[in-house]
Amino acid sequence: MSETIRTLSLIMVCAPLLGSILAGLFSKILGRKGSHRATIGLMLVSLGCAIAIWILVIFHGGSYVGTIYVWGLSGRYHFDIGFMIDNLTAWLMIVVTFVSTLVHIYSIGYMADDDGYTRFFCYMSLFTFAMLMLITANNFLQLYFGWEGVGLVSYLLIGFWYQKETAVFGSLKAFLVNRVGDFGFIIGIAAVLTYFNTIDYQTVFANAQRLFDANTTISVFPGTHWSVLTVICITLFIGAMGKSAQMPLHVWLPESMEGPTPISALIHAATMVTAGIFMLARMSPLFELSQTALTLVLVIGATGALFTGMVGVVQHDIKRVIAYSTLSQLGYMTAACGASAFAAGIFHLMTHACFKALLFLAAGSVITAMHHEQDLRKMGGLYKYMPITYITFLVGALALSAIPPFAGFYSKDAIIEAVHNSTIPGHTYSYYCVLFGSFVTALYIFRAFFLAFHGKERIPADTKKHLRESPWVMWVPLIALAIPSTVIGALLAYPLLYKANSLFGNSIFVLPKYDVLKGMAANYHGWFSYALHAFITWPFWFAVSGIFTAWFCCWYMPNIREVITRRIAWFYYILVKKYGFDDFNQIVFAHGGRRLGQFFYYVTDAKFIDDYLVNGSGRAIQWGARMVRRIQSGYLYHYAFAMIIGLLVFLGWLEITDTHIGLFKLLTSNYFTVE
Amino acid sequence: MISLSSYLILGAVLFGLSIAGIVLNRRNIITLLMCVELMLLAVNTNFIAFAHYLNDIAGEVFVFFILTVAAAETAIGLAIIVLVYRNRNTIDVAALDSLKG
Amino acid sequence: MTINMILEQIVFYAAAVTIVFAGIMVIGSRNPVRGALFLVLAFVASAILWILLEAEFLALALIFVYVGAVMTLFLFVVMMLDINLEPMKTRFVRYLPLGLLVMALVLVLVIFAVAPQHFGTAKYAVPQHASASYSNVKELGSVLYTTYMYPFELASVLLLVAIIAAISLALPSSRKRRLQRPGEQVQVKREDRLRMVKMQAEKKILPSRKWLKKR
Amino acid sequence: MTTTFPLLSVLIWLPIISAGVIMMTGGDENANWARWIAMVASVIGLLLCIPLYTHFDVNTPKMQFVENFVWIKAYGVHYGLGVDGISMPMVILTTITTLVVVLASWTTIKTKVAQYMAAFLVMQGMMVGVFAATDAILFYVFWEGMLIPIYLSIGIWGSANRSYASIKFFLFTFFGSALMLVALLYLRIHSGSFAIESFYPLKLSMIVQIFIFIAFLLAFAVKVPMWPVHTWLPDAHTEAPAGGSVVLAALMLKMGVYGFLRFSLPIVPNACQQLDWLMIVLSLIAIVYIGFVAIAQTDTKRLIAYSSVAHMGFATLGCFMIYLIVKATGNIADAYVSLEGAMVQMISHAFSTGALFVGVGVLYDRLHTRNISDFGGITKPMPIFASFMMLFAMSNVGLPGTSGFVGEFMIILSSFQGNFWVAVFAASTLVIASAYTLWMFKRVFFGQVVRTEIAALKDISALDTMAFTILAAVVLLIGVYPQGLLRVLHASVGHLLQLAHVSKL
Repeated sequence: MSETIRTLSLIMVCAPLLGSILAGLFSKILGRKGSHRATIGLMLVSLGCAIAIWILVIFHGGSYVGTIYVWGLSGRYHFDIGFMIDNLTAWLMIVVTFVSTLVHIYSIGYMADDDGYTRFFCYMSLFTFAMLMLITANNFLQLYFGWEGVGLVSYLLIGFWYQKETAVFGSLKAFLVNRVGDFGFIIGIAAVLTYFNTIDYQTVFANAQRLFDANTTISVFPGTHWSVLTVICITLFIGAMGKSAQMPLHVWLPESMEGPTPISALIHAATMVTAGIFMLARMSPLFELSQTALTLVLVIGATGALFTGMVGVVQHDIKRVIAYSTLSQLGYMTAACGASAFAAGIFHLMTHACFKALLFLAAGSVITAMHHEQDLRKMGGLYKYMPITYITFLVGALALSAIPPFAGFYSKDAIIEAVHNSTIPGHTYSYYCVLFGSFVTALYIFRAFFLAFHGKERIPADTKKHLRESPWVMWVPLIALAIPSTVIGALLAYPLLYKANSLFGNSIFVLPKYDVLKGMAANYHGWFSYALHAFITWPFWFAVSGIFTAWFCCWYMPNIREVITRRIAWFYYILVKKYGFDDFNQIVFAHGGRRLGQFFYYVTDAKFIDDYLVNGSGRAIQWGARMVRRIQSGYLYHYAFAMIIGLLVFLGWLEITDTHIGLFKLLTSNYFTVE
Repeated sequence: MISLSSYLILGAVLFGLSIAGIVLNRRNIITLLMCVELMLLAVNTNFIAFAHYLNDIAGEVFVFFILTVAAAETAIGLAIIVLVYRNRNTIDVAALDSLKG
Repeated sequence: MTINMILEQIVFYAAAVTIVFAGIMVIGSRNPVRGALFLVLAFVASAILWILLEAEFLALALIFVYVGAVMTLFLFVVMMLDINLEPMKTRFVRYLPLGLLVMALVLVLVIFAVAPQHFGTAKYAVPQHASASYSNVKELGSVLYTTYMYPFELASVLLLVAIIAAISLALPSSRKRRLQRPGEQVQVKREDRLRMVKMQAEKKILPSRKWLKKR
Repeated sequence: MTTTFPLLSVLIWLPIISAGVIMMTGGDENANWARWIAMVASVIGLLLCIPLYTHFDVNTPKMQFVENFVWIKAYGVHYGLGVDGISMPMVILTTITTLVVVLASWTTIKTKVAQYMAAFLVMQGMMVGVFAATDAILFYVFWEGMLIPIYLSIGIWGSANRSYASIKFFLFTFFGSALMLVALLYLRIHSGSFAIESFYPLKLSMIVQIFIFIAFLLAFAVKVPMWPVHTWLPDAHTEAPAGGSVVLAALMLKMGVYGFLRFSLPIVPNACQQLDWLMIVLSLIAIVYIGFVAIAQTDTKRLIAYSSVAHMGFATLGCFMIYLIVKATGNIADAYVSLEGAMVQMISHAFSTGALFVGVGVLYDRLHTRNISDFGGITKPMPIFASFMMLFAMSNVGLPGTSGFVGEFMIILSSFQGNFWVAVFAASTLVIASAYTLWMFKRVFFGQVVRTEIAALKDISALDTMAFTILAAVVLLIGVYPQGLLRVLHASVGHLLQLAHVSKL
């Protein structure tokens, strides 16, 4: 069976690559239609393989770990390209290929009148390839390959409309911030290689406990002795912070909304940004052994969950609201991993992939209908014109707000509960963050919902004339995503989270002392009673009050917003300024880096080295030559005088060193004797 | 009893005089040449004094060679002076500065 | 102290004073002819000293070669060239302090080095007078033609070269005499050699319409 | 393995003879003849490399394809050629680069075409000679000899400030190599032979080793170039024609690192061990400091030139990390990664940076400017060109899947084994390199089309596409399957590591 899985995996991974190559290199031959047919067809192949693998792995207990080919062999280390197909991978590949296929289809409509149509499909398939490489990796090299690969495509796609200055700026920012994360990540990989002598997952995980027992330490700063595992985990987590947009490396994600909306759905909501979460779950055997790292993960995740969500409340761009929502939800997932509820994190990843892709695609539908207008203040009352979009957006919003029985409820509630039950330091703070976050979540998403679909129509007249529901290629994916957004929570919560032998199998490792989900399993008695039970829990009422506040402020009494913002102007200002991260980065890193570069170039390099040292030595020789030249006056008596001075010096030297005997010898020895 | 030192001091005085002559007569190339001759005379005297007092004939051989070279030098030097005068119509040393850098 | 010694001392000091006096006159005389004559005096006095030092051959050679040949050459040249001597002497006084200073320095340094405590009779005894059968010429010759054979040959070649060089330098060239001004020659620019002349090539040559009409 | 066919000699002399033939075509009225002869010669060179690769025995560190004749008997100088795993890839690199240069300058060079092509073919022969020489004097002759064509190419076909740049380049490089000659002569006196291999077993005291090390350092550091003797490079690159820049970046700089590998490490291992901190610090300065300098550039070529310095910093870092690594882990086998990473970095840098220089040359040929601020929105009229450039920029940034990644990855990973902070500083290039490369890319290729000249641009010609395709293929091939390169290096690197760890006191 493992051979079958291997073959299927190869097809699954390579099909999108082939599609990408076809759309990229042969777009002239294939044309627009041919390109999207080729890529979508190959995506469907990939999806079929993914489903087949999923069935084999989940229901028949199959798995595959092995090398595809040797990438490099150096000394006693080998770097391979290989697959590790287990339960975790199986679930993720379903999510990736499913969302990706839908977004491909959706793009036919969304990108219909764009010049870069085939390029867009090429990028998307390339992205899917890289993402699949990432999740199927059986070693850190391939993980890093996929990790950077998705980063590249993300960069290309954010800057897809390369003539738009903001888009290009956003793409550059995204790449650079991600690179800061990758910087940590590669250090982490280096540490793994150093201390495990391999970068294969299996060997690393197998030896982690031994390394922990041996209490190996590393002296990063002189005098400190930090546990190697902690250093590895923290550096790897820095990578996750970049890719999964955790504070303070989250700044790129809102900017990434400059890309086309399908991309925001696929990359910046459903798949790529969750790579960090996947990595945390994949590395659970390492993270479990370092409480320090878990605390960091938990606190950073929880902080992001609350505070980035609050920024979403003050955004006016519909996509930015959803982007901040993504930040916040990624915070939830990270916090789940920090609380050792990796399964809950991955589960939320999956539900989030569905409802957030749905929200983005619905927002994209709105944006196309509005002729690429994204400002919420110019919408309102859209429900009449686009009913399907309206309904699906509502489903997504409910799922996001964790209203039972939508998918988001099961995953998010599990996270909040897991953080609540966690014993890891920092869990109390984190609990309040994620709890209050559920209010904020409901507030911002329903604020966007009411502003866009209800209330007074603020649509410009000429737009209004063309306002109608999007074509079927766009709403079919919406519905295809709305269904899982509704049901998968109820369907999968038990088998994934609470079942004794969960569907994640042994791909996620949790130490018994941290296993919070096990404790929660006792309280789970079927999806329906769990949903009912929600009515007496805090998160639910926080969410409901969030929805109510949004309704009250944005629909019922829209003017009250003015009053509120004036009342808490300073707080509003902080939120609008996004806590100053952007300004800080711009001033310190962007300008600072450029200034430093300029200083190095103009002062140190050009002035000091090149002008003073290099040209300076040339000038010194010139100066010296000019000095010596001046001595060559051409006057005989100058030369004679110089000789006399030389003689005097010579005589004086003889006197001082008292060598007149030496002088005498010099004169009398026979220089010219013939033997 | 004439000591070696006496001869050497005489040589030194003669040498010093010729140096002073070079400095003083910097414009007159003929006097310059004569000062050089004087200088060589001083050196030769020293050589011969040493040869006598140390009973080593080598000193005299040296003088012999110096005389040879000095004669050649004078001959060439004077020929050059004649040539210079013929070409530039002057032997003023101050006017002969074409070699300056 | 024998009478011979006293006599020797008298001769030495007389000669020494003569040399110094002649030297002063050589450097001080305004007229090169007179300077050359004083130089002759210095040579002759030196020759006396050399004889005192039992270097008869060299003393005689000095007289023959220098007084007889070299100084004559000097006098010829001085007299042959019609030199305006006046401007050359103007700076004499100006450089007097410098000259004296340099001379004093040299004297102090050298006399310090050759002071009697280093080279006095105590250190270097006065050698015995050579016997009557001693021949300076023979001694010198025997060394010169054996040990110093090669240098001697070299010196002779040098002299030959000097003779040829002197003759060829001073030989009046048959060409028309041209004065060299190297300083100006190296500074010559393209513009000095070649002058670009702007000419209106066609306008003036072809008769204009107006001119034709006038006709 | 010895072959009867003198493959290396042919690789050296064929281009030089072809250069002579090209010169006979005369003036620019026969320019096409010159171009075609150059093309044929370089293609033949490339084809000859196929047997070089396939007949190469990867299991032995010995010199292969050996040729050895007495050249100057009186001084024991031999005409000795041979390649091992370290030099063989460099020879192939040279031939590929020449072909790319010929293709890239097909249309861009319009005056003195024959002389231009001849200069680059001579350069190819000399370069192969440098990499294949097994005799110190032969090495030195080629080493200095190749300065002449590159000097001429900058001085004749360069842009405005070319005379300053060419003189600066010449003085810098010449200054260093004079000292190398002294060191070689010293070694010759003690070993009795000019064969480089005869220098290896020589016992030398520490102080002598340090002097020789410094002499070599000055020669090689100028070529690499290492901070602070790097300032000739931006000038030379900026003023050189596109082909000159490519050869400078792809080959000339490699000679420095090759020198370290061939001379410094095996001949004076104790001094290398003693002074490895110096080399590491200089390399890190090159990586971090030069990276920042590159950010501040306003001239595309200059920016790429500085990025070259930063990338070569990685190569030197890889060469000299070995002592720290072995000290930390106690296992010589661990140092393979670092040294092989350095080799891969060198070769990969040749292709990606070379390609970027060709690209800038293409732009310069059309717009006659190199200023970043004069560009903008190039992607719009030239999408194919922009795609190629994106690939090479990504290789420059070190993206996995491209060749630029392999070397950086291996060196960062292995330098962690030696020292945590070295790895941290080296890894900072991930951020810095992407900052300067992509910021430039953004300003040149993205944004609105600001000038009418840009809007009127046509996409690259078929010839340029061919040149870029060759480069892109190699970049991707090395990125996806570096083992094809690593397996060649393995035996020789192992041998070198052993030599570098034998004490010669």
